Amino acid sequence: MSDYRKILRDGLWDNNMIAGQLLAMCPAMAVTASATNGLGMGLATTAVLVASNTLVSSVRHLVPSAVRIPIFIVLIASLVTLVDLSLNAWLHELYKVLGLFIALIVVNCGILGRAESFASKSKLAHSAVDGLAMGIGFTLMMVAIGAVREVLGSGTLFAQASLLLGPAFAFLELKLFDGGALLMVLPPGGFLVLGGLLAAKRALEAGRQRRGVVVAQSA
Amino acid sequence: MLIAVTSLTLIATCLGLILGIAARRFHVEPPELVSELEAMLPGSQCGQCGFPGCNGAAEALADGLAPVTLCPPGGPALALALADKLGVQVELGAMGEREPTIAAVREDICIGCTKCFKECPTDAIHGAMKQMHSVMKEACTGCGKCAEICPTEAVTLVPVAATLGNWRWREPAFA
Amino acid sequence: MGFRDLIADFKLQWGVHPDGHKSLTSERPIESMPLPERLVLPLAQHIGAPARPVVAPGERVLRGQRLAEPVGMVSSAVHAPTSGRIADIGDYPVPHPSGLAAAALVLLPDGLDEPVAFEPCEDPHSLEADEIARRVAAGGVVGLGGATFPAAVKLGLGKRNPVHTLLLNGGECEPYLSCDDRTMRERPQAVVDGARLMARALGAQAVVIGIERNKPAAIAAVQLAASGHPEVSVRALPVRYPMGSEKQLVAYLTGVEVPAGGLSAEVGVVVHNVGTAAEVSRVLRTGEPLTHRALTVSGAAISRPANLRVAIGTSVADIIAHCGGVRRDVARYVMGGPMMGMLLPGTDVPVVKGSSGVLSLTSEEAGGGSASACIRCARCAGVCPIGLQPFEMAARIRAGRAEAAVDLGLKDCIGCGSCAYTCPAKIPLSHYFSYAKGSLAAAERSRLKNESIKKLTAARSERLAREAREKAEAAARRKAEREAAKRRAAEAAAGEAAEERREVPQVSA
Amino acid sequence: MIGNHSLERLRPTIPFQAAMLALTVMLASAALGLADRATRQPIADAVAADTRTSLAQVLPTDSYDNDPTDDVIDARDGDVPVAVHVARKGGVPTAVVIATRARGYGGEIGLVVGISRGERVLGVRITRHAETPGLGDKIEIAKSDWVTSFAGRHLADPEPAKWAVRKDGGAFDQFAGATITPRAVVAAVKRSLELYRREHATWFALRKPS
Amino acid sequence: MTTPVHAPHAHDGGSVGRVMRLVMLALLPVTLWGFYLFGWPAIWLWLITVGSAMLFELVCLRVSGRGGPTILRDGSAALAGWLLALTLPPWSPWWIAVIGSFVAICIAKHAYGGLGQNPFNPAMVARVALLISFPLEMTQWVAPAPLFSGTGPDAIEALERLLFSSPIPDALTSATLLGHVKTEASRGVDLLASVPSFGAAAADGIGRHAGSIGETGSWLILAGGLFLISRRVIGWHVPVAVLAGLCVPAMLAHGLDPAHHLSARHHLFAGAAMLGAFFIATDLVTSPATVTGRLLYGLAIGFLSWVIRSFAGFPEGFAFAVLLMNACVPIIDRFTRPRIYGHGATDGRAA
Amino acid sequence: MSEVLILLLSTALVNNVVLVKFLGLCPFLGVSRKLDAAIGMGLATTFVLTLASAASWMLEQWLLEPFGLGYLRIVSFILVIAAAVQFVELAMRKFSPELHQVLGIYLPLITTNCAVLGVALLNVQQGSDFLHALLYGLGSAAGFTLVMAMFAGVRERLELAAVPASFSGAPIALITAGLLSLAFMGFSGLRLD
Ligand SMILES: Cc1cc2nc3c(=O)[nH]c(=O)nc-3n(C[C@H](O)[C@H](O)[C@H](O)COP(=O)(O)O)c2cc1C
Ligand SMILES: Cc1cc2nc3c(=O)[nH]c(=O)nc-3n(C[C@H](O)[C@H](O)[C@H](O)COP(=O)(O)O)c2cc1C
Ligand SMILES: Cc1cc2nc3c(=O)[nH]c(=O)nc-3n(C[C@H](O)[C@H](O)[C@H](O)COP(=O)(O)O)c2cc1C
Ligand SMILES: Cc1cc2nc3c(=O)[nH]c(=O)nc-3n(C[C@H](O)[C@H](O)[C@H](O)CO)c2cc1C
Ligand code: SF4
Ligand code: SF4
Ligand code: SF4
Ligand code: SF4
Ligand code: FES
Repeated sequence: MSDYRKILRDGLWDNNMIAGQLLAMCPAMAVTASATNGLGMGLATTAVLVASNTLVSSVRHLVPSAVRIPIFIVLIASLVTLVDLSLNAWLHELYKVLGLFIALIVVNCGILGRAESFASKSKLAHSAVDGLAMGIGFTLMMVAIGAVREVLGSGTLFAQASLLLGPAFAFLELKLFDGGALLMVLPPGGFLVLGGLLAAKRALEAGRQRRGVVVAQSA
Repeated sequence: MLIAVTSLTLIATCLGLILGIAARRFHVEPPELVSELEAMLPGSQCGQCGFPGCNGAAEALADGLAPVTLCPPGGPALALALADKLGVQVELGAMGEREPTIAAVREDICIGCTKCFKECPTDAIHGAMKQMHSVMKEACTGCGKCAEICPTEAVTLVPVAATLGNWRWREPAFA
Repeated sequence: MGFRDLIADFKLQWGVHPDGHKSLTSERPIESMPLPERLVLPLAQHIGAPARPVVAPGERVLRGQRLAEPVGMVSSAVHAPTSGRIADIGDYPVPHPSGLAAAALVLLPDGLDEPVAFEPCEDPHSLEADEIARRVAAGGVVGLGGATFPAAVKLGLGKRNPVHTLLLNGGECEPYLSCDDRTMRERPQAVVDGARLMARALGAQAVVIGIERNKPAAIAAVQLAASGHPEVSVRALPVRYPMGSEKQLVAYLTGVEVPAGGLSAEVGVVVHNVGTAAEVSRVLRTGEPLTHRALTVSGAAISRPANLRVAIGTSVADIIAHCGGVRRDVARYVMGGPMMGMLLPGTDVPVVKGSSGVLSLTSEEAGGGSASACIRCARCAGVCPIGLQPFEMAARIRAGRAEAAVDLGLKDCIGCGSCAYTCPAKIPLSHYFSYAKGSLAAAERSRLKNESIKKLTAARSERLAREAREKAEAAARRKAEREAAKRRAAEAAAGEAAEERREVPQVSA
Repeated sequence: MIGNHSLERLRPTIPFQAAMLALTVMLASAALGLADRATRQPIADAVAADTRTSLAQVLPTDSYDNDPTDDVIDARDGDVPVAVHVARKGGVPTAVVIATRARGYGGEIGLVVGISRGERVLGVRITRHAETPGLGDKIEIAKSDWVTSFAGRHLADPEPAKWAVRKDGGAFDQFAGATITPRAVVAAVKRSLELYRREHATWFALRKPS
Repeated sequence: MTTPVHAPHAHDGGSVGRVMRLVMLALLPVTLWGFYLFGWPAIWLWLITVGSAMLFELVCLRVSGRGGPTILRDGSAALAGWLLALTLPPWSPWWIAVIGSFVAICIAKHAYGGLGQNPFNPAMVARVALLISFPLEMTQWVAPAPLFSGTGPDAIEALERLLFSSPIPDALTSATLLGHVKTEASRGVDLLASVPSFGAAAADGIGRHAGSIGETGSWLILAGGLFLISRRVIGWHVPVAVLAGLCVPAMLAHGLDPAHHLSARHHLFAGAAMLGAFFIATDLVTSPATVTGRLLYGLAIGFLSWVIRSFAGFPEGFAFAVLLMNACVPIIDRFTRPRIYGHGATDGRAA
Repeated sequence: MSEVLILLLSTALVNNVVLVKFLGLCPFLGVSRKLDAAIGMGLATTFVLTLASAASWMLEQWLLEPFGLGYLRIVSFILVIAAAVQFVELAMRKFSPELHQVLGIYLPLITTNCAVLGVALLNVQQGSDFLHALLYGLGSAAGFTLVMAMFAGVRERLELAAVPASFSGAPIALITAGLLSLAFMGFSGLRLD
C-alpha cells in the first residue's frame, strides 16, 4: 500500500512533472494564460497519461529496446489523436476552448518521460496510478500557474469556466478588478510566475525543514 | 483506410529494420564506470563514506546516489577528479574544509595490544605486542578506526600540526 | 625621456599609482643601527630548503662565521652578524603571516664584534664566472628585492640559457620604501660594480639599470658611476606600481615577455635588485658575508622615519624603539611595502635578509573596511599587470571552483595586489588568490598522499594475504604435526618426540 | 501466445523489432481510421452548427427561412478570399453575411459582417483572432460590446472619411493602447460594405444550386 | 590567533557608494531640467520611485538576512530607482512607480542575489515590464509644462493627480516624436510629412518636447556623461559605440530613403539614445568587462535600437536592445578575454 | 536572397520558437547549464529539425494530402521524427561518445521536443513549399540555438552569483528565461519588408 502512497506523493509534490522534473514545460507556459485553460489542458493530459501509462506498461515485455521510443510515441500519438477526434465530434464546445493545445499533448515530453522512466519498468496497476498521480499533479500546477497569471494579468479567475465545465460551474468565474499587468498573460509572464511558484515551493519546504529541526530539537 | 494502414505499416517496417540494424551496427559496450571509479578511490575500505567500502561507494557514485565529496580520505582532490569523471559540479564547501586529523598514541596508556595495528587500513601504525605503538604521519589518513578499537583509548585523533610548510591562507570572510 | 620611452609609456595600460609617501624617508641617509641585545636568525630566510645549523647551543661564534649551511640545490647559508654566544636553537616567531614559530638560532652578542678571518679579493673582475658564483653563495647572498631567491643560484642560470642582459631592478615601486633609492645614491659605485660582476658571472654582455623617474638623484648618481662602463646603461622607468616586478620590468625594458611558468633567463635576461648588486660587490671585495641590510622604517605612526642598516636578526620591536617608538595608534605593522608586504602578528619577530621595510601604518593609511559585492567594474582587470580578470577568478574561487580560476590564469598571478588596492568594493582579491593557490597546493599534496596511501593499502592487503596464507600453512603444519604426534604416540615412546618435532617443518616445507 | 522464454530470444532480433513497430503502427492506424470514420460526420455537423450560430448572430431571425450556411458563394475582396452567405426568405435574398478577414496585431482576424439589402450593417462578429488578451481582444463580444457599434451603420453613416478609429480622426472608438486591432476591423467592415455595393447584383443573380 | 590580513595594506579610497554618488551627481543637471520642464508631477514621481526603490531594497536585504540599512548607503538602489524614474512618462500615476521599483529591485536584482549579481539591467527590466504590462499608461506623454509657468499643476494638485491617477487633460497630452512618426507611418503618412508636423523642438537637444523625465535634455546628459568619463567612473567605449551603432545605420538609411528613415540627428535627440548611451548601457554590472567586449556590446545596442525603432512594433527600442545585449554579455565576456602576460605571443610584444 | 534572409531572421528572432512560440522548453531549461552543452544541443536539434521538416513535408505532400489521411498526420510525423532521432542517437553514441555524454538523456527527448513536431505541423498549416519548409525549419532551429546559447551563457554566470537559496537553480533559471523573453518582445511586430 505504501507503494501507492509514494507514487501519489511523487506525482503530486516531490517529483511533480512541472515543479519537480521541469518537464512538460511547453503546455505549462503556453496554455496557462488562464486557470480555466490550465484546468482543461490538465484534464486532457491526465486522460492521455493514464491511458498511455497503462498501455505502455501492458506491452512493456513485448517491446524491443531499439524501437521502444518510436513504439511508445506512436501509442501516445494515437491516443492523443483519438482524444482530439472524440472531443471535436462530441464535445465540440470544449474542443473549441482546447482545440489548438490538444495536438501539443503528443509532444508533451512529460508523457513520454513517464512511459520511459516508469511505465516501461513497472507493473500495470502501479503505472496506472502513477499516470493518475502525475496527471493530477500536473493539473494542479497548471491551474496554479493559470490562476496566478490570470489574476495578475487580467484581474479575473476561472473566466469562461462554464464553457469548459458546463454552466453549473459559472460560480467559479470571478472578476476581481479591471485591467491588470498584461505582461503576466504574455509569454514572459509564464516563466516569471512559474519561477516565483517554484521559489515559493522551495521556501515552503525549507521552512518546514527548519521547523522540523526545531521540533526535533525541542523534543 | 486500407491505404492508410498499409502505407504506414510499410513505413514503420522499414524504419524498424533500419533502427534494428543501426542498433546492432553502432553497438558499444557500456563503459566499466564502476570499476573505473573504484580504481580512483583510495581503496582503504574505511567506510567513512557510509558505504560498505570503496566498491559500494563506487556503485553509489555511478548511480548518482552519492555526492562526489563522499570520501573524506580522498579529500578535495579526489572530489574534483570524480566530478571531472562524472561530469558534475562540485560544491567543495560541502567537504566542510574539515580540519585534517591524524592518529596519535599516548605513550602512557598504550598497552601494546596490537589491536590498532591490525585494524589500520594503511598500515600506518607500527609496534609489536606489549610495546608502545606509534603512528607514521605520512601514512595515516585519519580514518579513526584505530581510535575506535583501542581498548584503553590511548589512540586519539589530533589535528595535524600547522607548520610553515602546510600552512595556507584561509578563505577570506565575506558578507 | 626619449621618444621610445614615450611610446612605451603610452602603451602601458596596467598598474596603479598609490600615494608614494617616499618623502618621509627619501632624504634620510642610511644610518647604522647599534646592535641589539639579542639576534634571532631563522634558518629559512630564503626560498628553498632551510639551512642546517653547524653550531651548537652554548658555542661562541665570531662575526661572519657560518652558523648554518645550505641544504640541497636551492638554499643559502646563515652567518653571524657579530660575535657572541649561541643561546638556543629552536622554534621562534618568524616574519610570516601565520604568526607561527619556526627554527631559528638565537645569538646573544658579546659586544666585541670579533670577526673571523675574511678572504678579500683585490680584483674580483679577474675571477672566473664559477668562482664569482661560489663566493656569492659562500657569502649567503639572497635577492634583496623581496623574493629572497639565493643569488648564486640565479648566477648559474647563464649556464643553461645564454643570458645576454642583466637587468638591475631599481624600480622600488612600493610606497614608503626608499632604501634602494638611498643605496643607489650612497653607493652607486658598489651597485655598478656588483652589476658588472654578476654580468660577468652570467656571461651577459649588457647591464641595464632601470630606475623609476621619481628618483632623479639616484638616476644621476648611478649614471655617473656607470659612465666609464659602456656595457652599463641606465633607463628611467615610468612611475607606477608594480613597475619593479620582474616580468613587467623585462617587458618594459626589453620588449619581450617572460613565457608563462618560465624564467626570465629563457628569454636571455636575468633580473637582480640594486641592493643585491651592491651586496655582491661588497661580499666579493671584502670577503665578508651578508649579515646586515638596509631597510626603511616608515609609516605615519612611527616617530622618526628612517633608513637603517641593521644586523639581520634584529627584532622589529628594537628597530621601532630605535626610531623613537610610535606616536599614533598603529593599525598594522607591516614588513616590506604596503602592497605586498606581510602583516606582522607582533613586533617580536626578527628582520630577515628579505626585509626591505618596517612600516607602522595607521588605520587611515591601511585603508580597508568591509568588503561588498563585486560590481563588475573591471578596474581590477584594468590594473592587473598580467592581464588577468581578478573578479572572474575571485568569483570562481568563492564558488569553490579554484580549478576554474586556474583556467583563467590564477597561476600567472604575481600577487602584486594592484587589483585589491583599486577595487571599489574592497574585495580582498589577492587574498582570494593566495587562498586558492594554497588550496590547490594542498589538494596536490593530498593527491600525492592518496597515491602513497593506495600503495600502502595494496601493501597491506598483500601482507594480509601473505599472513593468511602463512597462517593457513602453519595451521596445516600444526595439524600434520598433531597427527604425526598422535601417530607416533601410538607407535613410540614419549622421550624421542622432542627431536623428531624439529624435523617436521623440513618435511612439510 | 509466445512463451516468456522464446520472447527473450526473439526480442533482440531485427525482424522482430521491425515487426513490432509495424504491428503497433498498423493497429494504431487502423484504430485511428475507424475513429476517423466514426467522427467524420459528427465533426462536420458540429462545424456547420458553429457557422450557423455565428451567422444567426448577425442576421435577424425573421429575415430568412433558408439555411445560409449552405447558401454560400466564394468571392474575392481584392486579394482576400471571402465567403458570402445569402439569407433568403421565400427564395428572395434578404441579406448577406460576408465572412472575411482582417490583418490585426497578432495575425489574422476572422469576422462575419451581416449586411441588409439596404446596405446597412446588421451585425458584426469576430470568429477567430490572435490579438493580445487584455488589449486587442476587446473585439470579442464576450469581452466588450464594441462590435455592436457597427449595427445599423452604412457607408454614409458615418461619412466615408469618418470610417476610421477616433485616433485617426474617425467615428469609432479604439481601445486604450491598442489601435491596430480596431483599425483593422473597421477597415474590414467598411470594405465589406463596399464589396456588397459593388457585387451584390452579381451574387443575387446567381441562383443557389440547390 | 588573530586571522591574518592579506596585503595590500593600502587602498585607493574608492568605494561602491562613491561610484554611485558620482553617477547621481552627473544625473543631477538633467534631472533638475526634467523637473523644470515637466513640473511637480515629475518631482513627485521621482521621489516615489527613488523612495520605493530604497524601501524594497531594505525589505529584500532584511529578508535575505544581508544586513540592514547601512548597506543602503552604497546607493545602488537609489540610483536604479532614479534611472527608472528618468525613463518614465513624467505624469505617470504613483503605482507605476511602485510596481516599477518592485520589478527592478525585487525581481531583477534581489532574486539574483542583489548588487552585482543581476545579469539584466534592473531599471530597463522594470521599464520594459511596465511598458508591456501597462501600454496605455506608459505611452501617455505630456507637453512640457514648466514649473512656475502656470501651465502645469502646483505641488498639491500634482500630488493629488498622481495618487488618484487622474487622466491627463487632452490639452496637455502630446506625442513623442518617435511615437508620432510611428503612428503616422501606420496610417501611411511618411516621414517627409510627419516629421515637420511634429515641430522642430525634437532635434535641438534642449528637450522642450514630450518625452520621459530624463531623456530630453540631451546636452545636459552629454555633460554628465563626459563628467563621468573624466572621473573614470565609466569608459568612453560604451557610449561612443552605442551612438555609433545607432547613427551610422541611421545616416545610411536616411540618405537612401529619407521618407522612411529618420535622420541620425532625430535618432540622437528624440528618444532615449543619449541617456541610454551614457547612463544605462554603461551600467557596470550588466555590461562586458573588456574593452573589445564593451565596443561590441555598445555597437550592438545602438544597432538593435535602430532596428527596433525602424522596423518593429515599438516606437522606441533602447530598453529592449539593452536587455537583449545584457543576455549576450556572458558570451561576449567569454570570447573577449584579454591575453594573459606570457601566454601566446612571446616574441617582441610588450605588455 | 534577401527573402531567404528575411524569412530566416523572422523565424529566428521575431517568432522565436522557444520564447514566443513556447516550443522546446524542456531542453531549453534542461540542457542550458553549460554553454558548450547548450550549443551542442542546439546543433543536434538543428539537424533533427531540418530533417524532420523535410521528411514531414514529403509525407504530407505525397501521402497524407493526396489520400485525405489528415487524421494520421500526428502519428506519421512523430513516427518519422522518432526514428530519425533514435538513429542519430545510436550513431552519435558510436562516433562521438563525448557529445553523447553531454547530450545524455536529452537526445531521446528531442523526439518529444515540441519544437520538432510543432514546426513540422506549422509548416503544413502554412502550406509552405519545400524550400520554405526547409528554411522555416532551419530558421526555427537557429532561433532555438541562439536563445539556448544566450540563456546558457547567463546561467553559467549565475552559477557564480550569490542567488538566494530559494531561488537558486530552477526558479532563477525560469525568471531569467522570462526576462529573456521580455527582451525578445522588442522584436514583436518587426517587419523587414
Ligand atoms: C609586484 C612585485 C613588485 C616588485 N617590486 C620590486 C621592486 O620594486 N624592486 C625590486 O627590486 N624588486 C621587486 N620585485 C621583485 C622582482 O620581481 C624580482 O624578484 C627582483 O627584482 C629580483 O631581484 P633579486 O633577486 O635581487 O631580489 C617585485 C616583485 C613583484 C611580484
Ligand atoms: C505585448 C503587446 C501586445 C499588443 N497587442 C496589441 C493588440 O492586440 N492589438 C493592438 O491593436 N495593438 C497591440 N499592441 C500594440 C501597441 O499597443 C501599439 O502601440 C498600439 O496599437 C498603437 O496604438 P496607440 O496609438 O493607441 O498607442 C501590443 C503591444 C504590445 C507591446
Ligand atoms: C533609457 C531609456 C530607454 C527606453 N527604452 C524604451 C523602450 O525600449 N521602448 C519604449 O517604448 N520606450 C522606451 N523609452 C521611453 C522612450 O524613449 C520614449 O519616451 C520614446 O520617445 C517612446 O515614446 P512612444 O512609445 O510614445 O513613442 C526609454 C526611455 C529611456 C530614457
Ligand atoms: C555608470 C553606472 C550606470 C548605472 N546604470 C544603471 C542602470 O542603467 N540601471 C540600474 O538599474 N542601475 C544602474 N546603475 C546602478 C547599479 O549598477 C545597479 O543598481 C546594479 O545593476 C544593481 O545590481 C548604474 C551604475 C553605474 C555606476
Ligand atoms: S570513505 Fe573513501 S576510502 Fe573510505 S570506504 Fe569510502 S570510498 Fe573508500
Ligand atoms: S586513523 Fe588510525 S587506523 Fe586510520 S589511518 Fe590513521 S592510524 Fe590508521
Ligand atoms: S594580484 Fe594577481 S590578479 Fe591582482 S593585479 Fe596582481 S597579478 Fe593581477
Ligand atoms: S575592482 Fe572589485 S568591484 Fe570592480 S570588478 Fe574588480 S572585484 Fe569587482
Ligand atoms: S513540453 Fe515542450 S519540450 Fe517538453
